[in-house]
Amino acid sequence: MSGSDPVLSPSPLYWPVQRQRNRGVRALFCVVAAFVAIYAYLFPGLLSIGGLSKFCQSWFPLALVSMAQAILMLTGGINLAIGATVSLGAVIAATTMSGPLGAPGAIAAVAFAGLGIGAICGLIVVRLRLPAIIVTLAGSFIIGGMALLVLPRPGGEIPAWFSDFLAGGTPVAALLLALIVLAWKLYLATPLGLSLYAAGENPVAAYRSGVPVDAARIAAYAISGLLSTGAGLYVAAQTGSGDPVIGQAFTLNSIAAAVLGGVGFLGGHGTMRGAIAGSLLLSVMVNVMFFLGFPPVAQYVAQGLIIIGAVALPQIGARGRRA
Amino acid sequence: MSDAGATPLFVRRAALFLRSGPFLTVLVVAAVWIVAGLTMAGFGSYGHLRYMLELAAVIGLVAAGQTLVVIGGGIDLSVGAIVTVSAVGVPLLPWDADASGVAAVLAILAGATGIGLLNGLGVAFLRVHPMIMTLAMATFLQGVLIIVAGGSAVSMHNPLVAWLGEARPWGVPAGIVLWVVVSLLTLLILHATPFGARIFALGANPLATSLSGVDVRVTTMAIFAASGLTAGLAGVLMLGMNGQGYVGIGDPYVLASIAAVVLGGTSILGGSGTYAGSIPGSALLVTITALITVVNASPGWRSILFGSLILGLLLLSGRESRRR
Amino acid sequence: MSVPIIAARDVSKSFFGNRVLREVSIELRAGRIHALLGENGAGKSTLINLLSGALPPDEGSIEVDGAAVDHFTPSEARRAGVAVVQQELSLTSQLSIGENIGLGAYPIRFGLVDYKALARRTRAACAMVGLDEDLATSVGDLPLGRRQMVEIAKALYREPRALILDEPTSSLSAHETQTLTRLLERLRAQGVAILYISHRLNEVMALCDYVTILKDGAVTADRELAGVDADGLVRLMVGRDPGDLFPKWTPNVEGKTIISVRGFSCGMARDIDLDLRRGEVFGVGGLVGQGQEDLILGLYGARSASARVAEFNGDSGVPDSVLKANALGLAYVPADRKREGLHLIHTISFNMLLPGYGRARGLTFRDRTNERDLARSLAGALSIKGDLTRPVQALSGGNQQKVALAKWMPNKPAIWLLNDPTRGVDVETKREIYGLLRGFAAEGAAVLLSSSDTPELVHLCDRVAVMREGRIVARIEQAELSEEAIVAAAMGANLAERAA
Amino acid sequence: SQADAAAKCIKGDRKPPFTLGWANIYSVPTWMKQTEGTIAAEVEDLKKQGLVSKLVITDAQGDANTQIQQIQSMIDANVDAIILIAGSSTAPARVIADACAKGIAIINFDSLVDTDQVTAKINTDSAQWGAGAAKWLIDSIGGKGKIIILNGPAGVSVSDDRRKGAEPVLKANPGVTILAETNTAYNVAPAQEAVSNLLFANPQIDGVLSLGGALSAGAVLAFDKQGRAQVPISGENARQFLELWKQKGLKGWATMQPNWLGAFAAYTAVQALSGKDVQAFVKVPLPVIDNSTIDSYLARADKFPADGYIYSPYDQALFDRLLAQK
Ligand SMILES: Nc1ncnc2c1ncn2[C@@H]1O[C@H](COP(=O)(O)OP(=O)(O)OP(=O)(O)O)[C@@H](O)[C@H]1O
Ligand SMILES: Nc1ncnc2c1ncn2[C@@H]1O[C@H](COP(=O)(O)OP(=O)(O)OP(=O)(O)O)[C@@H](O)[C@H]1O
Ligand SMILES: [Mg+2]
Ligand SMILES: [Mg+2]
Repeated sequence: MSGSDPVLSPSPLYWPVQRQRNRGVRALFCVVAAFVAIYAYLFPGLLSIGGLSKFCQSWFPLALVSMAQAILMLTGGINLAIGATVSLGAVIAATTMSGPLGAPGAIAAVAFAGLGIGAICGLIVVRLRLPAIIVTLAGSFIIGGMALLVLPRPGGEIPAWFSDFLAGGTPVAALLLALIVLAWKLYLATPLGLSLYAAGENPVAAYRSGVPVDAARIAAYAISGLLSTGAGLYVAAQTGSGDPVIGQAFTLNSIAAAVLGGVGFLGGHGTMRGAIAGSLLLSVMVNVMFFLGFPPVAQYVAQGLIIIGAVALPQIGARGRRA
Repeated sequence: MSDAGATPLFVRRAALFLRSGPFLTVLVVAAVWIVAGLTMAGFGSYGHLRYMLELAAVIGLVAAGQTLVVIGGGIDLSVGAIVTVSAVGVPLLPWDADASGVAAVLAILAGATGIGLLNGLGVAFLRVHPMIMTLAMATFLQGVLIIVAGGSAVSMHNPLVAWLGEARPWGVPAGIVLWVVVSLLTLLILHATPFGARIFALGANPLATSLSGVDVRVTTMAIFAASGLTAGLAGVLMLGMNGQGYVGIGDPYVLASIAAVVLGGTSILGGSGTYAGSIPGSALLVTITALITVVNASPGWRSILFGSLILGLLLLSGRESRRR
Repeated sequence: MSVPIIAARDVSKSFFGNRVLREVSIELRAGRIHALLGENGAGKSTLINLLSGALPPDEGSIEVDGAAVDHFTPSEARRAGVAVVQQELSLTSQLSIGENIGLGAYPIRFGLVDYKALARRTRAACAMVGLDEDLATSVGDLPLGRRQMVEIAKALYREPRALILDEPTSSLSAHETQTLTRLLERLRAQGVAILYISHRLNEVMALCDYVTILKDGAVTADRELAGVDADGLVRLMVGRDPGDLFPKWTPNVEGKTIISVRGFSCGMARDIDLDLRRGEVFGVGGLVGQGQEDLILGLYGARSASARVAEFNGDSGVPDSVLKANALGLAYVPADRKREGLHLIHTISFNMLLPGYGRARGLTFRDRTNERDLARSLAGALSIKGDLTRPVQALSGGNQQKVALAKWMPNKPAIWLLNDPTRGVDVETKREIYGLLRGFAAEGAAVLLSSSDTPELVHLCDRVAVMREGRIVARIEQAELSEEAIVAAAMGANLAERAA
Repeated sequence: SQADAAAKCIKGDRKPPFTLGWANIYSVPTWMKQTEGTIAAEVEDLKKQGLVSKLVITDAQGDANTQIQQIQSMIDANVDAIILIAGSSTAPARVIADACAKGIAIINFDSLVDTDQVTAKINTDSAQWGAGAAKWLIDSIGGKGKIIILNGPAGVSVSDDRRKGAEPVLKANPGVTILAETNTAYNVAPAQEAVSNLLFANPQIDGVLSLGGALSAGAVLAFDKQGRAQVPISGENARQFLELWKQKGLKGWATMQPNWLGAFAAYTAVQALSGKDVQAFVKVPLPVIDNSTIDSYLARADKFPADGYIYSPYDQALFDRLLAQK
């Protein structure tokens, strides 16, 4: 947020608006910062290029799916097919990458699959006006089945250079995340992107204001699909292979991250930065618990308490201030 | 509106009933059974129907509490873990003194209710979103299960549990009888008591509900406790039906219960719906699973078929769940 | 005569077989402020939904510049230069004022929203309505009155040829209303066609040139305003002779004090001393958003509040929960009925019975017959007509307000806390509500009425306290009550500040 | 040279007492809990000998991605050896290679990874498991008849490998008809549900080729509940299955994935770190449980959890023998 000086900034509205949006997530930012600090204290190697790269690699896919979940929750939907979509992205990457079209072909195939699947889900939810939760639940079986058809058991191959480029000793993941965040900011700066909030919070009113509500929501589903298969592509690169069930855990984790980040279920409430911070908390928590030497039992208990605490503490704090 | 008085009340009621979500879901289930029964050998025989209802009873029990929670504007992701805890827990209670096994079952049900109550406490007092609260609770219970599972090998034979799993009073499996009883109670509570009305109010507009003098916290805790209780009951029934509880036994019931609720026409946004829809919703899920099992196809195709069936049936029966 | 900018020709509209508009015609002409009047549920909002493309007519046509348009959509309307200030706020709480005003019509550069141009243009629109808040403020942080101004600025931002305002003043204070009036006069001079819906007839009389009156979905008058008086308008709206708007009442003679607080603070409301007596209607005035809502919600136990001394119906201390407040005999009727008062998806009778459900303890059973009778009698008492099993959201705004009031009546509250209960309510309903409030007082209840409608403070209240910036700055007894006195107290320093 | 003699990944620069890390995929299932028991016991032993100082256990909660993250943390914490049950047969390969390059001993058991960048893999032979079960079943139904096959979850290597192992045997016996196959989690309830449905759809079933212990228990319960006569069934050493077998007088056959693979892996890790040569693949023979041996298992049943697995006895001599085999 270094460029947010209102005097120097070319736009007198953009940056103040951005700053406003930080308010809801400040408490979470503090919690996350505290966890990162503890992690860095326990494992000083984090502060090296290599350490940072490795950590970002493990966090990156979760950050992507959390964004994928948050964007749908902003439209008032939810996506239970994220895990399956990640798996599909991974197996498509692992089966096409060593094919005749190589890496570019594979990336195109993954992107196309993600956009297409997302758009179809979106069309069904928006146009047939069916509840997103059950459409995407059904979608998770269909998409998961497709992943099994592409690759019935773990296998496939990602060329070593591709894996090393994306998930080697360099912080490419961090860079990619920054790029994606920037792309998201760009998208939010387009009329369609900015419409997301209005379309999510009060679709009728938004329609009357001339917002292309249906288009905004379907686009959100498509982007969500793209981010999910993108996460799958990255997982494939990171693991050097494809696995038709690799993504399963991402569904619930992405919801947890988004909700931790203050994204609401009724649409139009929350910020992407919050969701990303939520995913960072979930990810860094795993490592902190490891370095604190927690046995599995304690890991489960602590994880439950941390998640509740991260949501409840700001609430209690806010109530204390109000009183 | 003026001509509304002209048609007799029962005719209007009947018309309303015929167009209602629950009835449509029943029709869909019946249609699937009839078509499958005609086209597949052995499918839809009396024994098969009875068995599928028995399976549906488990989902239906979990869905009973889930329906209350969803109508109340929440969602309970810890039901799976609660089912597991109670199925694994009963044999571990070393209460040999009570020959009937009732005490152990009651103790477990009290425990399950207590877990639900904790969920409710978190949602009502800490203001944690239900999805997060119950997800964290499920994680927490996994930790508890590590301690409990694989522990002592007290394989107590609990007569009450065994009866639930095996007995067929009047030719009807005890599990189904239990389900019928719980269904009636749930429907009564939901539609015939002020408490039920409070749940509907809470789900539709919590702020207005609290400003209308409804004790939102108590109501929230009560519905989560009820969800814990029915999940606990489902766990006991599962234990009876499988002769053995194991870790993971409840996992499938999280999504299944939510799917049954939504397929039954209850709005996932809260405030509207009925358990009368979740009942055929549960049967529908079991039916689809049975269909998929007997179809010979690769796992991938089976999964695709399963998803497509849910989607297709949703189109037929889930219209009531639309809103906005 | 010139061609109307936009017009409806013999349009009809039904909802679920319920005919809401019957062959209605209306023409909006340049440089004319056109009033659209009618009771709650007469079909005014529905008609403007047709004029703005939000809904298609079942029959009849919409004409732009004299030519019928087939599929008239919101974007079509925008192109035709029609902008609407909706009755129901259509803002997005997470977006800033600027982003809300530009919504649906952002200036674009390189495919992106041009924030610089947006800031420039929104600032201009805001200046016109006197909105001086930081453009980056989230709309969710604004009080209702300011949101209404944003809504108006949003319409102006589109530089409309035809501006439609659906009850824009229902949540505005006198000062803001004045600003709006001046603005509309300026726009008229610039040749904008204006359609103005309001239940405040004095505003209409002062501002408008032309009037169309709807009754039960049909036009009962379409004429110049000159030559009709307010009573004449009401007669056309209601179909019979109007009585007095305010009931006859005798000032309360020293009822027993039922609420007494000293040094009461809650949110914005600071250091308030208040005595509320049985049998009186106590008014709270002031500009919108000066802490009146905090005061009421604090007294009601819905927001944490503190007081040096507090005595509520014989109980000492401020109630710490709504339940406690209810037990002490308090009832609350909110300004924002959709958010705080009603369960829109539930039936009318459900809403009216809800406090009763809240009071029931344990697992008792509902008595359907009793419920039906109670709901019927409540509906009868407030003349809420029609099927009580319809969802509340199918009711017009005024009738919704009656439901929000009716639901407390079975409780027989000793203390009514009302926050702007006549917002968006038609004259007939207002008359009914006023009668009810004085009736409650006459039966020995205490009524605390916060209102942005100054006449009702003057004619209905025994005493009025005026709030500014969270404090009570004036207390006016019945003898000294006048609109001028209230407005002067409310504006006080504020006018000086704004001038500075 | 000395480096050649040592096992893979071992650089010889690590000195006892060693820190062991167990990267578990999911600690909640009873099989895992029992396995953890054998590892903990073994580590206690090794601690007494001054060979091990600490055992770190991570639980990826079933998520292969989390497991990779935890293995990375183990590398960061510089543990001396990683014992691994892989959550995916391919996913951890790269991080494992990293660990191997850093001289950390990697002992992979039960669920294996498709990489050779490990010190040793320890497992029974899944293909042999499938083949053995199929062979026994076909023999016991007299070489021809109608069977159903119960598999573990789809898309998982172990379940796929067992099924693949059975395939040639089934091919070789054209008299055997496969009525249907199922894929369920390795659990009783879903298996019982699936088999019940198959029972209604198929009036005649001559045998059940079950490729997992809990699956067999579920199948037996389904036959029992629907009042159908039990048929020959293969299975695993799940206590519930073995007890049902005895109780119903089944024609049964079972093998096992011994829980002591965990203890053996810990032992092997220390051996490798201490400079012993360890083969890249240590094959653990599949014990067979049939009517002649089942009583010896059931005699010890009450030492095991009711929903657990009755594994065969083990000791260090057994481990040494297994490590010495060529
Ligand atoms: N246009 C931009 N140019 C340069 N950096 C930017 C730009 N937009 C955002 N950033 C940077 O990207 C980071 C993430 O942005 P931010 O926290 O606003 O997330 P977001 O996704 O936009 O959230 P929201 O949903 O609230 O808009 C910030 O550190 C910000 O400084
Ligand atoms: N979407 C809808 N569905 C069903 N009925 C509706 C709908 N919208 C409006 N109505 C009905 O149409 C009638 C006219 O409503 P409308 O909102 O146009 O009234 P109005 O004149 O604007 O009233 P008010 O002064 O209270 O705003 C009312 O009876 C209302 O109940
Ligand atoms: Mg932003
Ligand atoms: Mg209106």
